[in-house]
Amino acid sequence: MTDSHPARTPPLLEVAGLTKSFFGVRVLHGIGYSLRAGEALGLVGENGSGKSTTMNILGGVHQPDGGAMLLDSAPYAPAGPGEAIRAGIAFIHQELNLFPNLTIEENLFIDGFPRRSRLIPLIDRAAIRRRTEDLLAQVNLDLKPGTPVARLSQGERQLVEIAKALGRSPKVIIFDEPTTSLTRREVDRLFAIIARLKARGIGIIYISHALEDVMTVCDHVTVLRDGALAGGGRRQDLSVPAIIAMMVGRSIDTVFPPRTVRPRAEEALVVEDLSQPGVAEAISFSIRAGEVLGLAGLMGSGRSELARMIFGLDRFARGRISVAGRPLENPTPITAMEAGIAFLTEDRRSEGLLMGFSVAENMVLTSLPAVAGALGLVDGRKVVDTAVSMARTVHLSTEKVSDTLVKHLSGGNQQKVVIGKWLLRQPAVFILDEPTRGIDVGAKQEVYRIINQLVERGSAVLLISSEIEELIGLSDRILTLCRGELTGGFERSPGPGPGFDREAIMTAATGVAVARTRTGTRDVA
Amino acid sequence: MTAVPPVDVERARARPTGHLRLARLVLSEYFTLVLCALYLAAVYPFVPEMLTAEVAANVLSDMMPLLVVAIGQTFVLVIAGIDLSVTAIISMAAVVGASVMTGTGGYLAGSPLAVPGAILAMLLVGLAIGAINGLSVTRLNMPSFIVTLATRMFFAGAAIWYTTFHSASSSIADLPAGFTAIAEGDVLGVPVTVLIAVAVAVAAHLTLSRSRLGRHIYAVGANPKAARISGVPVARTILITFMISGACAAITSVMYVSRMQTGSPIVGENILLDVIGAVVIGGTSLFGGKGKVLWTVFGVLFLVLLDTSMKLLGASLFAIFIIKGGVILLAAMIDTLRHRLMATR
Amino acid sequence: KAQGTKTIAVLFDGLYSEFWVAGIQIIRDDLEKRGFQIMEAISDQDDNKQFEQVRAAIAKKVDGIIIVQTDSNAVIPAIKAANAANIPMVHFNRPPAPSDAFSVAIQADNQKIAREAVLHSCKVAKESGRKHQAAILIGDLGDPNAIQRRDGFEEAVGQFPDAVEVVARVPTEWNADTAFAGLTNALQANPDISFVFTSSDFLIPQITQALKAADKWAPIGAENHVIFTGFDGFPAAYGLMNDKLMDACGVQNLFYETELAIQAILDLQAGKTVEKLLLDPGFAITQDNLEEKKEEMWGYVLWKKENAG
Amino acid sequence: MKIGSRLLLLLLQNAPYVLFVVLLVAFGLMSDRFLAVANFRNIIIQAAPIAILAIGMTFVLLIAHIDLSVGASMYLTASVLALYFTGVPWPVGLAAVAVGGAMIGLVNGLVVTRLGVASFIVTLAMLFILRGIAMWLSNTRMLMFPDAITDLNRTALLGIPSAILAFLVVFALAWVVLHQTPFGRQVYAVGEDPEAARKAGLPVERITLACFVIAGLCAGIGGFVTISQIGAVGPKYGDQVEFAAIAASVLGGVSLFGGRGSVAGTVFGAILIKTVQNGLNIINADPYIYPLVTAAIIFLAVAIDGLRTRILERLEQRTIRPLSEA
Ligand SMILES: Nc1ncnc2c1ncn2[C@@H]1O[C@H](COP(=O)(O)OP(=O)(O)OP(=O)(O)O)[C@@H](O)[C@H]1O
Ligand SMILES: Nc1ncnc2c1ncn2[C@@H]1O[C@H](COP(=O)(O)OP(=O)(O)OP(=O)(O)O)[C@@H](O)[C@H]1O
Ligand SMILES: [Mg+2]
Ligand SMILES: [Mg+2]
Repeated sequence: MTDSHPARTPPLLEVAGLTKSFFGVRVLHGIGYSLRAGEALGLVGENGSGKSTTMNILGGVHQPDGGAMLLDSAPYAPAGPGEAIRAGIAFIHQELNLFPNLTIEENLFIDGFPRRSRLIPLIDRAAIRRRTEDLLAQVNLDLKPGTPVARLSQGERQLVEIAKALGRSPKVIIFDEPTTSLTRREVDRLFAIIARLKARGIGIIYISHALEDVMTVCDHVTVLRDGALAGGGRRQDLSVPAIIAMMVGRSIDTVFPPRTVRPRAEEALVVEDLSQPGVAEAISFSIRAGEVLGLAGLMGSGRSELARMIFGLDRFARGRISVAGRPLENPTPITAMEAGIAFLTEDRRSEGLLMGFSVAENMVLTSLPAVAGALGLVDGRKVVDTAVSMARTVHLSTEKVSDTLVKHLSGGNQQKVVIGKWLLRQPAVFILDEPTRGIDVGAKQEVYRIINQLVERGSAVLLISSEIEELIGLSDRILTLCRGELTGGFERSPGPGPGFDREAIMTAATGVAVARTRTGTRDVA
Repeated sequence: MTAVPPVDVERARARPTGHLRLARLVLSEYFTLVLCALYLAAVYPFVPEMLTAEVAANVLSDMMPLLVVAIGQTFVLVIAGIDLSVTAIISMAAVVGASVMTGTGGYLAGSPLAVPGAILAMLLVGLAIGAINGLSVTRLNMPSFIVTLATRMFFAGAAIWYTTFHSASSSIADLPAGFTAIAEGDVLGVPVTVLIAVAVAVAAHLTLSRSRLGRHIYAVGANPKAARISGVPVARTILITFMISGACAAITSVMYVSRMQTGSPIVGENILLDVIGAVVIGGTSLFGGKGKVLWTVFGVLFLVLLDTSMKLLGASLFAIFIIKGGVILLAAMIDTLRHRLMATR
Repeated sequence: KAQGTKTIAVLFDGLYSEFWVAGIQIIRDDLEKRGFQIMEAISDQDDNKQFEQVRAAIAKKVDGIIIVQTDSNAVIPAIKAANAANIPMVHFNRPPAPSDAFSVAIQADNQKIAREAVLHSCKVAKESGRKHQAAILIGDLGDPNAIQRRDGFEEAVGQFPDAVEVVARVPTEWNADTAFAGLTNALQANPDISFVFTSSDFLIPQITQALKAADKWAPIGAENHVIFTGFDGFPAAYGLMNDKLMDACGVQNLFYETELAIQAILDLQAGKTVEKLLLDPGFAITQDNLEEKKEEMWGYVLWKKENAG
Repeated sequence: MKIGSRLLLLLLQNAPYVLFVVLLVAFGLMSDRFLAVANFRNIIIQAAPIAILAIGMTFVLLIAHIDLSVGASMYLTASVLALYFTGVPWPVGLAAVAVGGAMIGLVNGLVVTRLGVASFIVTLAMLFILRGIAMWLSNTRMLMFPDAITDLNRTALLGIPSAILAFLVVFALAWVVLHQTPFGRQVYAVGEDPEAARKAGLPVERITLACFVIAGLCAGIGGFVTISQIGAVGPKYGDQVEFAAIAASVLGGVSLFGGRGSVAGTVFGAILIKTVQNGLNIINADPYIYPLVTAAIIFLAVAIDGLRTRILERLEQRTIRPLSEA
């Protein structure tokens, strides 16, 4: 039990004593919680604390080693996802679970299409269209049911997942980190939908690292630490710092560590007139050594695309890039790296890491010449030494760098590996695209600390983040990007206080035609 | 290709530690070698000749050509590709090489450059077809399965056609003694083909496990997107990999041609399944990112032992088919079980 | 080695048609009758594999090798290996290329036999008084037998330029459905085809099907009869000759060849000198000489056996 | 969008068909016999077996697996038919090979799903085993089929030759199953991402199994159509047809990585391949160039497809801002 409020009605869902091991390692040590109809339960904890695992058990993806679950006061032990769905548990996974090659309507009914008749297994196309339209309306999504999911933005896909969950008339909906790729406005829309779901008597389990969001949405909060319960309670009895203290076992007071150095005079990266039809228009800016330049913008405003163009991953039609005064013509990732640029992608899983490889192998991939020995062959000793020392630098939780596979690390630690592999190159310019996406407060702190160390050593940092607080806390300057165009530039005002005008940045980021941004984000040719 | 089957984590439990030795052996990368030993023990009562020096020497020399081409295939499989064209490369290189050096109308007939010229031509054929494969995959965005299926068909046909311009019979003979010496000669008692194969294997092993290129190859096989962003020249790596496979096939062709003293346009035509089978039995994944030269050595050894024993038994063709298929299937099943076991530890 | 019993290795390159199946069976029966053990292996048209099989046979210390290689040049290292091990080697049906290695070959002259059979058909064509359009089904282009039979065909029709014109050369790759499709297409392109030669009788069922579909399956004398020449002398070929559906067929004398092969092995073992080349002249069986020659046709003997029971 | 690029887009989207038309024109110019209705009927009859096989292969490719055993499966079922079902009426024969093929598919599927062995290896091993068993049963002899079966080749219903009829029925069924039934859509989902499909509650193993059974079933039916045409089977029967079936599917746009493609494309691919062979036969081309031309055309078609996807991706790329402004 997470708390001791008076039992008005029997709980919708009760979980007690869940245990679970992977490969002989215990990751859950007796988790319990309960959920009432019409209420939202927040589940928080550091990376790898077991949140997703707990929910995977509830959703039938994994089976527990021990413990019991009661749904509507009846024993509940799903043998597979299908069974959980039929029992009324809808699961919106951390990594979205849609099929881009199918249409929205097909995705909504993939596990149970309405048939034309009981005997003939033909899909009743008219029925699914009607019901899809209805469900899309429920999540305020104005799309044609026949649209292939491949064409949807991340936020739209999230809403489709919710619509899919609604189609099952669920008793419980689990949201595993639903906001990591949503814009603020989409987040607000999501919250409105969650409020409506609660009003309909559906129980919500909400997992997130965004503690403010949790405090907004949830009625109760349960905190996990290292696979065990670390506390929790009713929302009104808790505060964000208190939750953080429960999560990490200590209190973290200053969120953004102070920085002692000022940007230097020399320009590390200069971008002039960068343009690509449909993506970017005449973008010019520069970053000085020792400076953090924040790039703010709505989701889909083209920040990632801009970063990818600079790093030579995407082509551009026009424009010049120079690093430390030297022009970088037709950049490719290789020439960009040689010029001193490093790039941390927003998609750690599919672009940042070789998930099945060890920490050491991942780390040295970008700096193979540095670990070469005789005959230019890779020297295994040097590899391990290099990786171990970098693991220390980034405070990685493991030092078994050649035995630990990256896929077995938590999100935060994975991010440290990516950062570490770029730090090994001692980059003059480090482009960080959403460096704290999906990682917990403790790990975020580490990332902030590393950013500070970087600029103190004289690197320039281009920081892309959807968390405006993060940009304000870390940047020396902030640019705003809207629909592929720079729409504003802000200098940190000296002295105490936040240093930036949050409202002004938001306004610049949304551009003038605020109302048009949603349709404007996508224009399929 | 298919996705790697998910490991059944839910069934995974901490295991009590017993039979540790055996378990470690079964799980180790020497597993295929263990299988070889087990197989030898099983067939020994029926074919005692298996353990004679003569048969051992035969096994060794039969292994070498297959090993070299299988090593090339290993590279391609590691980048999650496949090279079905190796057999056609062997045939094409064979007839081109023979047409250069044959005493009857060869381009370099009688010249002291005939042998080196022919070997060079064969290597060039291998590299060129490998380059066609690689460029088609990288530049034209084609799946390697189809590219190499098409080049296999093309060059198998081309080799036969080419022969008609250089010989009245169906193959090109009258090769210089300097060339046939490759198959017959030895250095301090070690056959030349063994030396060549060992050199290829060592070079390939160092390349894959120790060189920068090797790291790039594994990275491309595991995740090309991530590799590209980490500064790996993905397209070039793929191209080089196919060229390595082509060159290895050409070296195999040199061995076959010198052994048969004939450039035949159908030499090696039927060994594709042996090549891929050997590599996969060794443990290299068809899905990329995983594979070792040593594993391939064991895989080839296993297949050749199997073949040799059946030759000595005088097994009929259908028995060979059934046994070979069954053994490949069994080895793959054991390998899968082994990986499941490994995942639970 | 096991006392008393001697072992003979019988190495064929494939059992792709009834000729080889019957051949290996006759050799097998004969050797067994004489008290030999047999070590059999099929190389599947892979000369390298066959070389390895020869070495395995040598390691097994066999007392003689009967071999059918795919390529006449590529077999020479195998002969040398057998020479070095002092094991007699006899080539069944296909001779090796000339070399200083010693072995005995039984040869059927594919080209000559094909030529003779086709010559008969050409004469039939000429006697009909009109010009015939001809199609040849060519075997696998990598197979020397196929090439020789094609060359024999070309030589024969070359002598009758005004009676026969070759309008379709259909590659079959020794593959039944390729042959069927190829002949069907050739008949489509040249509806007047009235002369067909197949490089092997094993394609008879497909040819029958294609000709039936084109309404050209009729006995000799009928308006829409196609002059049909076979090769090998299969039981099915005899059946067609008997039914007057086939005009001529090049026959390899299988019984004679197997007899020669086994005798040669025995003689070599006994240390007698044997000619390097023992010829099976083969013959063309035609409607004219069918009765007198059929007993020599292996296909007839098998056919008789089948149709007796 | 500009007219020019729209035209380019249209051309690219239909590139395989453009190639087909080019081929037709080329062969048509070389022989006046080529562009005849009877010849097209011929082409389709000849393409029917491989098309049926490729339709089955498409199911397996769609779930990102592969079946290399279909040719051997054809040989084994045909041998069993010839040896043990002599004298049965043809519908019984057809049922026998279809059931036999489906059972072989079931074995493939069970090993793949239950034991988790890669399908490439399973079906490769099965290729050897099935071929071996068939040679053993038939003693590597040529097996003949009775007139009841071979006469089917010359039978027509409502003027449609039996081979074309069989092919149309299989095609229509496959199309409906893939596009109009829950199972079909789930096949696409499993092919796209089996792990996601499992999480979505789909019976991934059962679907995988079903696809292998369908491939086996189609191998049986395709094999039956082939034997009705060629009348006899020998040890080379069905050799390498798996590659032809895969080539036909890929030519028609089926991805080897699962989740993309359709049986309509597959059928087109099969017809394209047979058209090339037919055209070469009709123009009496030099036998030596057959494999060269066929390979070159397969290569070309897939190369165009690869380029097309790349260019289409670029043209249809997500844009952040309206293009006209740029
Ligand atoms: N399928 C799996 N196989 C092996 N280990 C796993 C698996 N899934 C989770 N783990 C391990 O279990 C632990 C708990 O992971 P879980 O995903 O539940 O954490 P989480 O709280 O959701 O973290 P995050 O905030 O990063 O999403 C981690 O140590 C993780 O590495
Ligand atoms: N309409 C779309 N079509 C295809 N992919 C999309 C679409 N919208 C978003 N994505 C992909 O989803 C991921 C995240 O979405 P999005 O691009 O909106 O966020 P972002 O990259 O953070 O935005 P920004 O461009 O401002 O950095 C990206 O990998 C992007 O390529
Ligand atoms: Mg999680
Ligand atoms: Mg971004």
